[in-house]
Amino acid sequence: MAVFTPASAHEHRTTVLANRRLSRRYFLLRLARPDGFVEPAAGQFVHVAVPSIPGDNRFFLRRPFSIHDCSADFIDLVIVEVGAGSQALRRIAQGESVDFYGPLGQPYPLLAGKRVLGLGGGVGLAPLYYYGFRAPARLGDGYRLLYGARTKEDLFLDHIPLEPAGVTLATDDGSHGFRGNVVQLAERELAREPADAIFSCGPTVMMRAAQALAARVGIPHYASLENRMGCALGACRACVVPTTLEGDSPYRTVCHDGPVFDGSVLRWEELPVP
Amino acid sequence: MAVFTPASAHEHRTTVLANRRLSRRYFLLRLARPDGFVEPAAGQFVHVAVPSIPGDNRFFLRRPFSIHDCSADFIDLVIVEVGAGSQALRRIAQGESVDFYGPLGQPYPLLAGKRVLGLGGGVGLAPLYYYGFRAPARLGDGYRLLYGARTKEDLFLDHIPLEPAGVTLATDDGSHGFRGNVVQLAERELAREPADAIFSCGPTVMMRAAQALAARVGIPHYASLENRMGCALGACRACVVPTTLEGDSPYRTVCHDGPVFDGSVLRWEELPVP
Amino acid sequence: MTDISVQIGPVRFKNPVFIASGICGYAEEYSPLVNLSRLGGVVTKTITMRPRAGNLPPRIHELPHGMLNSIGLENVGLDRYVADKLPQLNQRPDVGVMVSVAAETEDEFIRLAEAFAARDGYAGLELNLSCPNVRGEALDQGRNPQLVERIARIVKDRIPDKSLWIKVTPNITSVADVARAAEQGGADAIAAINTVIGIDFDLATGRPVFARGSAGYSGPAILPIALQKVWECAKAVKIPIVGIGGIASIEDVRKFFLAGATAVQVGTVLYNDPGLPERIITALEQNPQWVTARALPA
Amino acid sequence: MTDISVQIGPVRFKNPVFIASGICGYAEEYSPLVNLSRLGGVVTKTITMRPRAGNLPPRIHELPHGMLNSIGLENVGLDRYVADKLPQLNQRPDVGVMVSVAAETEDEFIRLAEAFAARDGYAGLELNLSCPNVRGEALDQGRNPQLVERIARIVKDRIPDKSLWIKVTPNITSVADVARAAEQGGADAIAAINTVIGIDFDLATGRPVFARGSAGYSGPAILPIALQKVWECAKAVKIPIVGIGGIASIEDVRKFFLAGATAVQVGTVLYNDPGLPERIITALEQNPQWVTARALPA
Ligand SMILES: Cc1cc2nc3c(=O)[nH]c(=O)nc-3n(C[C@H](O)[C@H](O)[C@H](O)COP(=O)(O)OP(=O)(O)OC[C@H]3O[C@@H](n4cnc5c(N)ncnc54)[C@H](O)[C@@H]3O)c2cc1C
Ligand SMILES: Cc1cc2nc3c(=O)[nH]c(=O)nc-3n(C[C@H](O)[C@H](O)[C@H](O)COP(=O)(O)OP(=O)(O)OC[C@H]3O[C@@H](n4cnc5c(N)ncnc54)[C@H](O)[C@@H]3O)c2cc1C
Ligand SMILES: Cc1cc2nc3c(=O)[nH]c(=O)nc-3n(C[C@H](O)[C@H](O)[C@H](O)COP(=O)(O)O)c2cc1C
Ligand SMILES: Cc1cc2nc3c(=O)[nH]c(=O)nc-3n(C[C@H](O)[C@H](O)[C@H](O)COP(=O)(O)O)c2cc1C
Ligand code: FES
Ligand code: FES
Repeated sequence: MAVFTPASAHEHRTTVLANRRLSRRYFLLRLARPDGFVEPAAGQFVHVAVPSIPGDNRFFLRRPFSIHDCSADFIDLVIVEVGAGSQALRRIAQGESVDFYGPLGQPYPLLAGKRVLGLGGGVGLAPLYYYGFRAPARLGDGYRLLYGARTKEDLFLDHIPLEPAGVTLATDDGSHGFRGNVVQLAERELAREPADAIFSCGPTVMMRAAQALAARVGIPHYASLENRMGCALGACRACVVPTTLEGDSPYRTVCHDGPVFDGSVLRWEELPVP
Repeated sequence: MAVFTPASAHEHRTTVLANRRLSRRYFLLRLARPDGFVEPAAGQFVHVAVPSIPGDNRFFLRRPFSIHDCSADFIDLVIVEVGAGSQALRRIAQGESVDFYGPLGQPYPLLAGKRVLGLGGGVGLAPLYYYGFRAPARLGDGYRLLYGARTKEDLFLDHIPLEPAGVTLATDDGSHGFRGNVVQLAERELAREPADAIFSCGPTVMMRAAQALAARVGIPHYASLENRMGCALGACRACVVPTTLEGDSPYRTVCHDGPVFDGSVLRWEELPVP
Repeated sequence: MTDISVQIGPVRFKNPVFIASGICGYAEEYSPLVNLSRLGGVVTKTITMRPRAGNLPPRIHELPHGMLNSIGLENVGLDRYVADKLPQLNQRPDVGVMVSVAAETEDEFIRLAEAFAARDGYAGLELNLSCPNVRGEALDQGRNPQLVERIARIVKDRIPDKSLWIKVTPNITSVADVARAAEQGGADAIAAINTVIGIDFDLATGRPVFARGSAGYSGPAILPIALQKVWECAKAVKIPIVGIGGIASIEDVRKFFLAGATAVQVGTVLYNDPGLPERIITALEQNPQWVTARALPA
Repeated sequence: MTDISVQIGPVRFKNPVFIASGICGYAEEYSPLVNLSRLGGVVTKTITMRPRAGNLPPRIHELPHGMLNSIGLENVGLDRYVADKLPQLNQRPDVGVMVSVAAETEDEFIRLAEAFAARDGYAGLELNLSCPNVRGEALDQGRNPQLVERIARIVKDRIPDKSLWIKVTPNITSVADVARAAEQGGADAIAAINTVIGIDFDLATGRPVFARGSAGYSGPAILPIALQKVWECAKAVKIPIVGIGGIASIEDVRKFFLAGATAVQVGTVLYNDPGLPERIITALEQNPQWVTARALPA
């Protein structure tokens, strides 16, 4: 796996260019790309400080978010409103400033010339969209992206190129595209046309199923994990996940050894489900 | 001194009718008068919860504020921006809601037919203005009100009736009205025409000087004190001030035994200067 | 309406929500804002043999997520309490009153216990063996398990049909040891916790904000500490635990029950939100399973 | 530029602002965000004789005014530390490194001390006798003054020309007793405080948020507690005190100096505001009188 050099992590203060709703529970936070922000690779993330009243520390820990898109001018994050912090980020007005550092973590490997099947569940679409359609260094035709959500209202589709060229959709309730979850859709796709690797990002249960599928088919699977983070620099050991790897400790950090892991080394049953 | 019945203290949720700047450091917070709000007497106060983000408790203690004016429709508070709480109150927008309880505390005595000289320092004008010009039960011509501030920019004059009928002004730097502090002005006034009692509200040092003057002239002096408060109901014993009174304890509560005290019973040297 | 009453020793309380000692004085003071008869009960300001004037002002100091207090047990003393205050509440049999008491010697505890044994109109006694705001250790027996056991027995022997609660301080190495000692001594419940010792400084004067320096820290900031002490006590004793510390929401109360508490006391938050105790009671009546939920295998 | 260097035992540090143990790993990890050579120094993650895997995730939990952690002393162990990590920093003599160590027995402390005595490239050792996140009391010698004194002497005898700091836990009855014992044993400074023991529950699962239940509470919420422990230690001992706990602003740092601290360590806030330590140093250079201001008559 590519070795991530923390030298790319700098603290930046930037401005919110836009903050708008994408779907029932998702919104897009567009940040001005600050000078010196290193070109991110797909799967890397930024560690964002949630603004609060001066002198207050309502949100003490930063929040990690994958890079959904990045141009010369902006960095896009797609955020789902789950708790108080993401709700506070939803309230930031255009023009207000935000502190963050990054890009951080190990990206998805760039498998040149290989056929990669991407599985994005919910907000997990972000890094896989960036990987396939926006990152400066990306695969060409070899890449197929499947995107699933619970229901139609949860999908966010603007800017997302759709089939035949682009993304294939699935909803659990069949309200849009394939009826079923994205891993079931993946089985159908693989039957249609095989792939050399699976990339996944989404709920732990979904990635676990993706791992089982990849193992059955006998191809590698790279998953982007989530975990609660302190430093996001590999220093505090807060964000570890259990692996089958040798060494002093079976644990590896999501922030520094991940977030993208070779799925075959993870102890899937023991993963924390935040 | 009138015995205050806590029965008048009810918790109210009301709406902000206006929140506007009066002078450099003062602003007016106008609250809709809620149903069941007991007619307040001059010198009584309300205990106001400072709004903060839901789930947060940035301002854990309420803030006591004297009633500056009260009609059938509204309650006016005049607030000076000193710390984080008063600044947060300054930010509340019209239409937002505020929780408070009151009216609380012992008012200024109603000395019918007597000549009273009121000394208001800075924001201390509030209860004395209410006493003299707005309270349903108030003295007539017997009342003279002197109002002092550091400088012109600190005076707030709208709605305040001025001489000859009303208020006489003083500024320490002479930028408006009498040059000097309000107690020096009081000496001149008493020389011109004696009074039967002095009422004061303002900085502790000023009220201490007023006490000395009243003692010299040999007339009673009623002062409205400030102190940090918890319950504002006489329960927690947080807001006590030292007195010369007999009993188990020399301490009396500003919230329940005061805020208006007969100045002759206070141990002025030991008063906390918040 | 669901029954959420709780049994603590010989006494049954109509629900598990109390107001903590020192917060609402002798209770009556808060009657304009709180419907006292709706509560499980009220714990009074701590009473001592002789009246106490308390500490020099200032006595409270606000912090972003709580406050410090240095009241110093100002109270009217035993005689005036039983003469003036207790009768007030006797006229309101619907209000469950736990009288908080502190004393400097075992002999004083005997006299206090006998004074209350001779009277009625209260549900029980809560012994404050842990006030951080008074000089010396005379009033801080809570650090010494043997002493706690003796004091508990002295008092319980004299008020067998009343509920005896021992209030513990968090400012010691092992609350479990003290809880066990109280249980041995015959206490009916452990009340945990009293304030956490803390201090703050005034940068303008360069001195502590309080004349006595250190003070008692309370409010939401101490919730995780209070929950942990209740958790520790629940593992150590079989008698009920009354959870106190940092409650500012119904969720906080549910956490105390999970930690092993049988009842809770609402403290500092009352200054900010006097309506909270009644809202908590309503929520518990609608969700009685919250009261019995435990994280520990009971 | 004003000199705000501080002498702690045999070692002079360029300024009194450090990063606390466990916050920035072995230091190098934070070099992209913090100019390490600008700091008074960095305290490493606690090292133990053998590598430790640490606790089951999740390991941190956010609270409104701080956080809980249950890392469990995950570290690479002595051998790999001296082989891999220490050399990294040896290449940066401008960075003052205090190595935090913990051990289960006095014998282990001897071996640790001798291992470091044989090497250079660090300023001293901070003994973590007080981690709340490991099972049993083996690693919690901080409760026992006699043991603290013996351990301090064992280590100091072997590193006479290095700075020896004893880190104390707030979760005991008397930090003053432990501080005195450490001073007796020859420690050069008291580092106060480690995390406050706390717990939180997940209402969805009805269980504690951490596998081990209790955890370590840190962040702004514990500032008044930390200041009070420093205040207590400052009255008890003559050696310098390094203040730790809840620092989130320059004002907080000034309060530690008033309480009697000679230096401070910045902890959890680094996750929120990694630029703070350098801003504090700049402010202290502009106001050197803040560093020497004391609320106690020195
Ligand atoms: C590498 C990485 C990339 C991520 N990318 C995205 C993304 O692109 N879009 C998105 O919406 N979310 C993403 N997440 C998850 C996101 O960080 C959390 O959903 C968010 O922190 C929740 O914060 P909250 O304040 O709303 O929830 P709260 O419940 O208030 O959070 C409380 C605490 O739990 C932590 N936390 C809660 N849920 C999670 C979680 N699932 N993962 C990590 N920490 C959590 C918070 O950081 C905080 O410390 C990512 C997480 C990681 C680790
Ligand atoms: C009976 C009474 C009537 C008052 N009437 C008015 C009024 O009409 N207009 C007005 O502007 N102010 C009035 N005050 C003072 C007002 O309550 C404080 O100025 C205000 O609480 C300051 O809060 P803050 O959050 O801005 O300051 P902060 O410094 O943030 O307050 C921190 C803590 O100190 C307390 N505090 C600080 N200063 C004072 C003070 N002077 N008196 C009491 N508590 C204080 C606050 O309540 C809070 O608990 C009155 C005080 C009392 C006791
Ligand atoms: C102003 C004040 C006064 C208190 N007085 C007493 C007291 O007299 N006796 C006592 O046992 N506890 C006293 N306490 C402690 C509380 O009863 C309670 O144990 C503590 O505040 C923690 O709960 P909280 O965080 O909900 O306030 C007092 C607390 C405060 C804030
Ligand atoms: C994630 C984390 C890990 C920690 N690890 C250690 C450790 O290994 N050794 C130690 O002595 N203290 C450790 N601590 C305690 C800190 O050094 C510090 O004493 C405590 O957090 C209080 O300071 P703060 O409130 O500024 O964070 C750790 C704290 C945190 C938050
Ligand atoms: S968040 Fe600190 S090591 Fe990953
Ligand atoms: S504020 Fe509680 S007694 Fe006055």
